[in-house]
Amino acid sequence: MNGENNDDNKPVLLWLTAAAFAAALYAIFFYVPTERTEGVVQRIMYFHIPSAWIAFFAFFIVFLCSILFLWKKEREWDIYAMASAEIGVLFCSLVLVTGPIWAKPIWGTWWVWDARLTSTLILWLIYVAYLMLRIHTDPGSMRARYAAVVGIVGFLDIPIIHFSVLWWRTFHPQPKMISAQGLGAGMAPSMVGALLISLTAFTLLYFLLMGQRINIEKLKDEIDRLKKENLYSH
Amino acid sequence: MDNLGFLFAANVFVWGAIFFYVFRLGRSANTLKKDLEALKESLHKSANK
Amino acid sequence: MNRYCNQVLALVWKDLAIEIKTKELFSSMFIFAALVILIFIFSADLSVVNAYDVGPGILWVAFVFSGAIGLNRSFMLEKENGCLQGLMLTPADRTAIYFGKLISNLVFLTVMETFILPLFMIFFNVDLLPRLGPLALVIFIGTLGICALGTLLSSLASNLKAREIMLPILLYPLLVPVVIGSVRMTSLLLAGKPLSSMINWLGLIACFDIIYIGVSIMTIDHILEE
Amino acid sequence: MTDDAVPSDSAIHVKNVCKSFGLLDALRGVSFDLKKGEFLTVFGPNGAGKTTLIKILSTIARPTSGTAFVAGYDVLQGDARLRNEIGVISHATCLYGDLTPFENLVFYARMHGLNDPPGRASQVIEEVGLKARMHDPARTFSRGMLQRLAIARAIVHNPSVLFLDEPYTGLDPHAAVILKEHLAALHTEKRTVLMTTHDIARGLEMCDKVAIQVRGRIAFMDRVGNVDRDRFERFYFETVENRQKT
Repeated sequence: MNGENNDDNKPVLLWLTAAAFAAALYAIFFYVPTERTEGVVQRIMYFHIPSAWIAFFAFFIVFLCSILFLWKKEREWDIYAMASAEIGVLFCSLVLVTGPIWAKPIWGTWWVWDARLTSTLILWLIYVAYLMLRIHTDPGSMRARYAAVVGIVGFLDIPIIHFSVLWWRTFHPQPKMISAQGLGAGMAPSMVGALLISLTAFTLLYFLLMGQRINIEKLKDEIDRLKKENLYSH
Repeated sequence: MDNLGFLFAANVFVWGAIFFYVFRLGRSANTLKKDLEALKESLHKSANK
Repeated sequence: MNRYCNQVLALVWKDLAIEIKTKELFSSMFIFAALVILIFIFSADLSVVNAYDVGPGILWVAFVFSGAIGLNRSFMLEKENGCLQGLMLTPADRTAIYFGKLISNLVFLTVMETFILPLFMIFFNVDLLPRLGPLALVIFIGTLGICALGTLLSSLASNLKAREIMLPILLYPLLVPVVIGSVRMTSLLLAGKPLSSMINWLGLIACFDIIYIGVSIMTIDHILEE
Repeated sequence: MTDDAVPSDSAIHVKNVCKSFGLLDALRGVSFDLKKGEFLTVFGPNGAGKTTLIKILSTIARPTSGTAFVAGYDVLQGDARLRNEIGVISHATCLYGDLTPFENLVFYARMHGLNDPPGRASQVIEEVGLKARMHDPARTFSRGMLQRLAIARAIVHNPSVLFLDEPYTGLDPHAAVILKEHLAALHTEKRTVLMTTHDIARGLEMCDKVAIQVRGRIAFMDRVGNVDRDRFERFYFETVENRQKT
């Protein structure tokens, strides 16, 4: 992923994302039939689940890049981890906001301490702490190393958190979209189709945002480098 | 009909947040590009002197 | 191996010697934990709610809160006069430094907890004595989890400007499984359930302990480096 | 370890060492070689990267690029054996204020894996002349006594290479004289010493070689016998002044 390559890819990726989102919006609002019991509000699902997927995927990328950074000690991986964490927190926030908006008309309350909601909230807190750590530390190799450690530690906690909150509150009704039988069980094929299109659109959006965020960080590095050259050129 | 309001609110939030983030990215990319140009120019000038 | 153990023991001995002279860590942790319990008693009226329902939660909140204070202090001690640098100049392996700090933190927290438990029994009118053995095991593996992760994160936070606030912000979300599990097990024990009925929780927290000790061994090199 | 480029009689061998912290370049290609038993003083203003150099040589910090060998061991490996060969004295005393000198030294001796920590600790305390106050908490000590204790800490494992990072900072004249005597005593034992300072008079007192480090580079290095003191002093201030103005 070097500079020129990115510039070539950008318009293609941009148009692909735009097209995927157009298709997703069409599918969500016109193609998919309204769910019988939940009504129109069920259409939130097509944003909610893809956001959750992207958040989780982004945090996984943080984990991978953190390991790669500690191993290779290359600035590149630090940039990727940081960009991914930021985007992950963005989408995790979307999940945490759309969730209650969906829950209010269906379950009658904004928030239940259901396993999935709880673990998403904790996940959000972990990665907000990760970003805060980056803000509170001066740029340099120490910040990158510390952030990488937290990126690894945070991701390894996810399965443990999952089980603990699952056993903590087992009596709540399981949200029906993702049941133990796997994604989309008990859903109409058209719904699965719309969800898949939406998932694709969100995944493309993730890569688009990543590209932009990484570019910004590299621009910053370039400016720093030039400033340094300027400083020592005399 | 009340439910439509919830769907609307969720949509407004999702798109609002995404566009806000994109807007912020675009803005900081622009300022950085400007900084970079200015810096290159000043470097060029001092090199010519 | 012998030499490694000797270095770990030297570190623990050093921390204990300082603590025995100053009693600074113990007193601050103990008073803080007692205060947490007191505040919770005022916020939850014990004549209305059942002490067996709220007690375990309050007990662990007190442990975790004062534990974070202790963890913070114990690494601040190393930063004073640049002692951490002195430690890093010795041929000791970085993991030996981690284990030394882990063990001394574990000792401090356990001592604090043994002093808090009688207080808890009196304030909440809860009889712990018949279940003391299993309860000790639960408290031990929970505290080990707090220390395993807490020692790693406090060594990291000690180099930051905002160290007092960063340690809890990093530590608490990650500690959620330990807190949930320990509170659950403690209340099950108070309800008279045998240890065998909570084997999944024990396993989960043991997993947490093992994973985080392992991760710390692998990453401590990157933290203790300038 | 079998690097042909490293002479066998060199205690410290540094080649092209660079270190950067973000925007800042602390070291920009430092190279020199120090033979066993030599005493090198590195002069330089604040921010010249002297402390960073010592941190890299004592394996506390990692160089961004370049290689360095101390007592025959590669600093990049960060080997425990290397750390057994070096002692570092800096403005940070690395001592626990609540422990007595004896306890502090026993602790460090144990960390170094010595055979008889208490015996060695009391021996070193006697060497630096702190026997009378061996069992008072270090917190109650004056700056000069703490510095002597810091010397004891640094030599408790009898290292063959000593790094002194601004050892005179914050010392009163009397303490400085005592420190100088101790340092001189340490050097005669055929130890290699690398000292950094910005104090010309103190620095020239007992070294074999002098160097000037400015903005992350060694600007000058020679045997002290080839250097005329007054001219060196003038040269130092001129170089440093010139460099700092730009």
